[in-house]
Amino acid sequence: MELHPKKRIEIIIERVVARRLTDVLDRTGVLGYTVFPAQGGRGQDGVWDRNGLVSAAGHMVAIVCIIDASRLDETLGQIYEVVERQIGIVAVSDVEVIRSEHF
Amino acid sequence: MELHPKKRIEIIIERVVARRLTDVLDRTGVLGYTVFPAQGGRGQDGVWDRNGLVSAAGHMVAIVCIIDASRLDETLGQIYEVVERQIGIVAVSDVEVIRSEHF
Amino acid sequence: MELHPKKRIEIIIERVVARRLTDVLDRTGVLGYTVFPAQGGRGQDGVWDRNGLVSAAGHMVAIVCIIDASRLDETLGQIYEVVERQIGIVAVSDVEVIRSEHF
Amino acid sequence: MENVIGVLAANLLSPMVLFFVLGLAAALARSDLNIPEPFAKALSLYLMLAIGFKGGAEVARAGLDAELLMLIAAGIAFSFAIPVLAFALLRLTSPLPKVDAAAVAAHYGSISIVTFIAANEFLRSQAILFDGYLVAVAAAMEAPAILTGIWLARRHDAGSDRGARNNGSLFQEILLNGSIVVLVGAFFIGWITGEEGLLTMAPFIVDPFKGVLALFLLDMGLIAGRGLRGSRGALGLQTILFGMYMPLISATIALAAAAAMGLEAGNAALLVTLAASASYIAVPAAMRIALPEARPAIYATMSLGVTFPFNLAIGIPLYTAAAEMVT
Amino acid sequence: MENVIGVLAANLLSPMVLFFVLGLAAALARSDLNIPEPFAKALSLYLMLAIGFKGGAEVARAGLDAELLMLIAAGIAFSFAIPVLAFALLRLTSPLPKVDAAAVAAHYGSISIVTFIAANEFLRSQAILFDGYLVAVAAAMEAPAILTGIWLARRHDAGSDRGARNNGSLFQEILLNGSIVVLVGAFFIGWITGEEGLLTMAPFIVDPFKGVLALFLLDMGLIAGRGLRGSRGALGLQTILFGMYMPLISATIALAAAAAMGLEAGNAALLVTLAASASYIAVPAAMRIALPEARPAIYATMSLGVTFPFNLAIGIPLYTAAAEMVT
Amino acid sequence: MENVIGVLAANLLSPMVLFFVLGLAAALARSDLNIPEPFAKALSLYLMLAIGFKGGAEVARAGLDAELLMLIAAGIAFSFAIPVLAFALLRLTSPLPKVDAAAVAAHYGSISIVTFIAANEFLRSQAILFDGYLVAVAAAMEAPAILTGIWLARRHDAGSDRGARNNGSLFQEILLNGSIVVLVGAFFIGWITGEEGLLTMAPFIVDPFKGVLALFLLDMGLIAGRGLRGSRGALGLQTILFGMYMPLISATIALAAAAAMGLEAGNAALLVTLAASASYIAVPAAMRIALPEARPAIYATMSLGVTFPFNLAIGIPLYTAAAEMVT
Ligand SMILES: Nc1ncnc2c1ncn2[C@@H]1O[C@H](COP(=O)(O)O)[C@@H](O)[C@H]1O
Ligand SMILES: Nc1ncnc2c1ncn2[C@@H]1O[C@H](COP(=O)(O)O)[C@@H](O)[C@H]1O
Ligand SMILES: Nc1ncnc2c1ncn2[C@@H]1O[C@H](COP(=O)(O)O)[C@@H](O)[C@H]1O
Ligand code: NA
Ligand code: NA
Ligand code: NA
Repeated sequence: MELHPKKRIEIIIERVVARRLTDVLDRTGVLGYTVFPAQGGRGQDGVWDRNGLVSAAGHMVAIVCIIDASRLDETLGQIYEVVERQIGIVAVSDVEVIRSEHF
Repeated sequence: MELHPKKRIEIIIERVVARRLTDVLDRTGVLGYTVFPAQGGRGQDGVWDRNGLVSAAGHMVAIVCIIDASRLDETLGQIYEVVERQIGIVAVSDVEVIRSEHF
Repeated sequence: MELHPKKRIEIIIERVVARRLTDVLDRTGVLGYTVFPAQGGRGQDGVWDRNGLVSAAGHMVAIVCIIDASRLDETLGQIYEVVERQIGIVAVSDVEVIRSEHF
Repeated sequence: MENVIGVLAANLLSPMVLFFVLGLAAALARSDLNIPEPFAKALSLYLMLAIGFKGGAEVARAGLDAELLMLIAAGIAFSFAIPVLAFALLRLTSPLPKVDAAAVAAHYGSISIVTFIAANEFLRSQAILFDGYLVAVAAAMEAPAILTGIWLARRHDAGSDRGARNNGSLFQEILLNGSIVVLVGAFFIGWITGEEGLLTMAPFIVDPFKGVLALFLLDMGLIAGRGLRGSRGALGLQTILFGMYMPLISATIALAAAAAMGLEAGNAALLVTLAASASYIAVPAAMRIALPEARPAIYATMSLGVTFPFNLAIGIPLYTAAAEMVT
Repeated sequence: MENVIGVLAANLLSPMVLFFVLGLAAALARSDLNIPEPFAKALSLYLMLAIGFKGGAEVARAGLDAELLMLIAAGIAFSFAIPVLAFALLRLTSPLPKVDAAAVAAHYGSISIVTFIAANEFLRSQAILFDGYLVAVAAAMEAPAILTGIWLARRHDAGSDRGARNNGSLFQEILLNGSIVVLVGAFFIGWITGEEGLLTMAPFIVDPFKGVLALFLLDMGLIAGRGLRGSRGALGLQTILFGMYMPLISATIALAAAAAMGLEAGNAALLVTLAASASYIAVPAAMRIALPEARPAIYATMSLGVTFPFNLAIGIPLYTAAAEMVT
Repeated sequence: MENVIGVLAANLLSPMVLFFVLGLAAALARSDLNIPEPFAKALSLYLMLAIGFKGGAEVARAGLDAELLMLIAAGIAFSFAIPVLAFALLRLTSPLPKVDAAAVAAHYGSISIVTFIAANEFLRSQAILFDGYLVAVAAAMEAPAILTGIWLARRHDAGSDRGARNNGSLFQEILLNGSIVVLVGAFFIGWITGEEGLLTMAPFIVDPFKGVLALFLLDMGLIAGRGLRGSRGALGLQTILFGMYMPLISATIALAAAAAMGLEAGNAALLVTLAASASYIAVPAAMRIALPEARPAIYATMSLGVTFPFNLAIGIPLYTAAAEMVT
């Protein structure tokens, strides 16, 4: 099975801000992303748990986006503009994919 | 702490197809996998959101499966047979685990 | 965009045990972690599905924790003490982050 | 005729339709309103359970007659045959490729249980009688259309043969689909436990039923609106028109059959509604497995975004009026 | 006065307050009790839908009068103005930095619909009449405070200008916030469908309403308790005190306005309750986008952990007693 | 005797049992029917809240007597002692290793609140009176068995000592378990608010109660069926038989105690049912922490897949008949 090297970006960010981020991804050349709900966590701003939030505020999601390395720098720049003032982390890792048409 | 190198396969696929995929993994020598629900996303077929789906169709899940590198090629082959005609992506990365009996 | 190399620890563990693990992480120098709910899976102890569990027992979660490599060994040691007797897996991988103050 | 218009207007101002419109408007305006998916699924389960149970209890009270068998046979025949007609019309009038046309056709042969429920409530509001066993006809019509749809796609597209090996398990999955199991199971439990069972369950499945239905329709409106917004461009005018004339064609056929069988107005109106309704739960899920090349953005939006609101707002009162004239 | 104390005691022993206390106690004792988030969201939606619909149906029955317009204008004025006062007080009496003070201030200008609902039930239990259209006043008071809050932060902090480009879409998001859409939409549907609609919906939205409210308050107690436990240290004594005297100040202002407008006791009590209540759904979400530097641990805990229980247990009976004296 | 058979048959054809059977059959046939987990959790919470509240309101009406203390003492004694007997029997008759046997034993000492609820409904359907405070006995019996189970495992297996340091927090977690907190909390709220509180809550917690129970039992059937299918092989014939004779043994002991204490038939039947029932919520969760080496596939399936249906279908009418004879 032939594998193609790509970059996997994982962004952990508040749900209320997620739409702004995906709007940005939609405008850039990113071909796809998937959003995963988080259940809880801890950071410098304290502990949170999904079942203990009456408002959407505070609830985090992870956005996973696999892209070609050639687009990494530009994409990270645009992501950074959104997350700069927000709570949240951005992590990049190496992956290999079996079909390359999606990225 | 001794770490053992393994491969992490992440498959993003429609929930309605997931059972077919896990049935295949069950038949191969894969010792375990975990399924995570996605909340939404975008791809070539457009945007989806879990709260906006009346049918199970369209809802994606991520299947994470950590295996020994020696099994990678055979496992990917079998995964490919299922996902070939379906929406979905398959990404492989390197991980190290602290117990090796599970893989 | 400047990227900083870090370690990503992913722990798949039973929800009933998760609080013990995060209590341990809280006591160590770990600056943050995020918990993701799993939907189902299979391992040596058989198949499980979130919708088929009447008790919290059996339900797995994934705890993702990004830390500096300098803390890896100590953190893994403390994680191991909790997961040693439990069902569950611990996998470590390399990532790069765009802000380093969180880790 | 005036009467028909009056009834139509009354229907448009019922809480059910208005909540659907609220959801539709909210989605089109990009409101973040949403019904959490697990709760929406629970509402749907509740509606299935309640309509099945009440149908069964009704059978326990009023008894069965030969008409039921006749109706089930007619329903199955419609479910098998309508997709063939729908496919031909789509190929003639729309630019949809074969596999999409086959998938859409399958939806129109199958049925929408919420449309059926809305028709039940409408008949009740008009004090028109009908038999509880019609719910069994609804259940019987769910699956056959899927077979026709797959057959249509295979006949025209050699490529889709590759999936054939999975079909054994696919047909089992269709028949054991959660909503069908609850509908049929609750029907039998209602039948077995009869009046006494209904008395036990009534404060849960009868009294709040219409309110739950209104809430569910709010969610349907939201989903339909988001589907319409998301598929802008994907859906051409011809396909949208198809979503409105196809139910009328199916309804005409079913109406003729109802007249031929000599049904009473209420049962006729329900049979016609079933024929005219299009699936958006069971069939889309089956299509993702059997015909993955068909685009959900097309079939889900036509069925839920066009035909469902059409039937809810205009179709049901129309079919009822027609059934009353013909029978 | 004795009477006030008796009513206060009766309120403290109502199922509503007791379920809140149960949740609070469970959270403080670190029980793992929790209401699953999708279900809690569904309960909240249900309460909005029910209170909106009943308000609308009430308007259909009793009609509208000019008072409503006056009340809406007063409510909007309060929502715009109270944050300015709150901000000034916070800056004077507490060590909170400007951006946190602005965010907290916005919460106290906006309203808590569950506090409003609890006040409705309290008035009903005391057989005090009020108008259904007050729910429209509640809806109108949700958003203006957010604008004042953002303006306060911007005026004092050049840094937060960077987010300005997003504001167009932010204001749209606030107005199309899911809970406002359901509240207002259900209000209009209740108005349009009137008595008949209410009859249809009553077994769902009227009969079980108080029970659902009790369950929801159990969840609010859990969340408030966890918030208080988690923010130990973050909240100083001055800010906690603010969470109790600020509602009294807002209430006094609204009471004076109510007397000036010559409202009846019930409507006055509700207007005062709205002014005294603090938001914990719409405003926190807006603040995360508009003022991300403000700390949720501060504003969410003050509004939900301090002011909400204060109003629920003591505020509502107090405001009602005051409204009865003044009007 | 004939009477017993008639009652047994009637029980088997009740909506409750039939919905359980529907779920069981659907799961065994591999249907994809499922109740979303957050909703199932909400149903379970609702049942706890309702049964607790009604019990408390009943105490407020009828008062307490010394019998309650006696019953609680007896219940706690059963919960502590039954696991010792169960463990001995399992070691004698089954091939289960010690740690599994200890974990299973703990389940049979503790209780199943849904079995208790089903027994309540059964007694009501038979017009047999019982006291509301029995729910307090149920709450008291939840936890002691867990201590015995852990002690049995530790006594026989030095390895499990490693977990000992965590026990302080474990016992706190058990006592503050969400379902116990709601049950006990709602009991006290029902007691405090009495008749008036019940009137407020009745349309939510009394009227739809049986319907919700039926839906919950559908889910229990699904889970039990999936458990049985998944653990094929893991469960030997001896362990399955144990799941049916153990409740009968516990029932016999409790019946003797009930006769000795001179209980009325209804209370006796409920005490016997509690003794005969096995936990599947609190104990499995505690076992995963305290005895992680014990296999959930064994204990969860025995308790939910074997003993629960046995009690639901046969046990409850049997225990009731026996209680009526003995008292
Ligand atoms: N090092 C980390 N690893 C994983 N998740 C993190 C980490 N730091 C923060 N998070 C997540 O991001 C949220 C906000 O972080 P913070 O801004 O530090 O409070 C936390 O509640 C976690 O869910
Ligand atoms: N590059 C990507 N990174 C992450 N997820 C993706 C990517 N492409 C597609 N997906 C996910 O896969 C689904 C189907 O993709 P597609 O077949 O391209 O429509 C999308 O809705 C996303 O949830
Ligand atoms: N190799 C694996 N890859 C991913 N998840 C796994 C793997 N092995 C086990 N798991 C997860 O861990 C749970 C318990 O594993 P086990 O202890 O082997 O039964 C399984 O149900 C899976 O959810
Ligand atoms: Na049809
Ligand atoms: Na206010
Ligand atoms: Na027991």
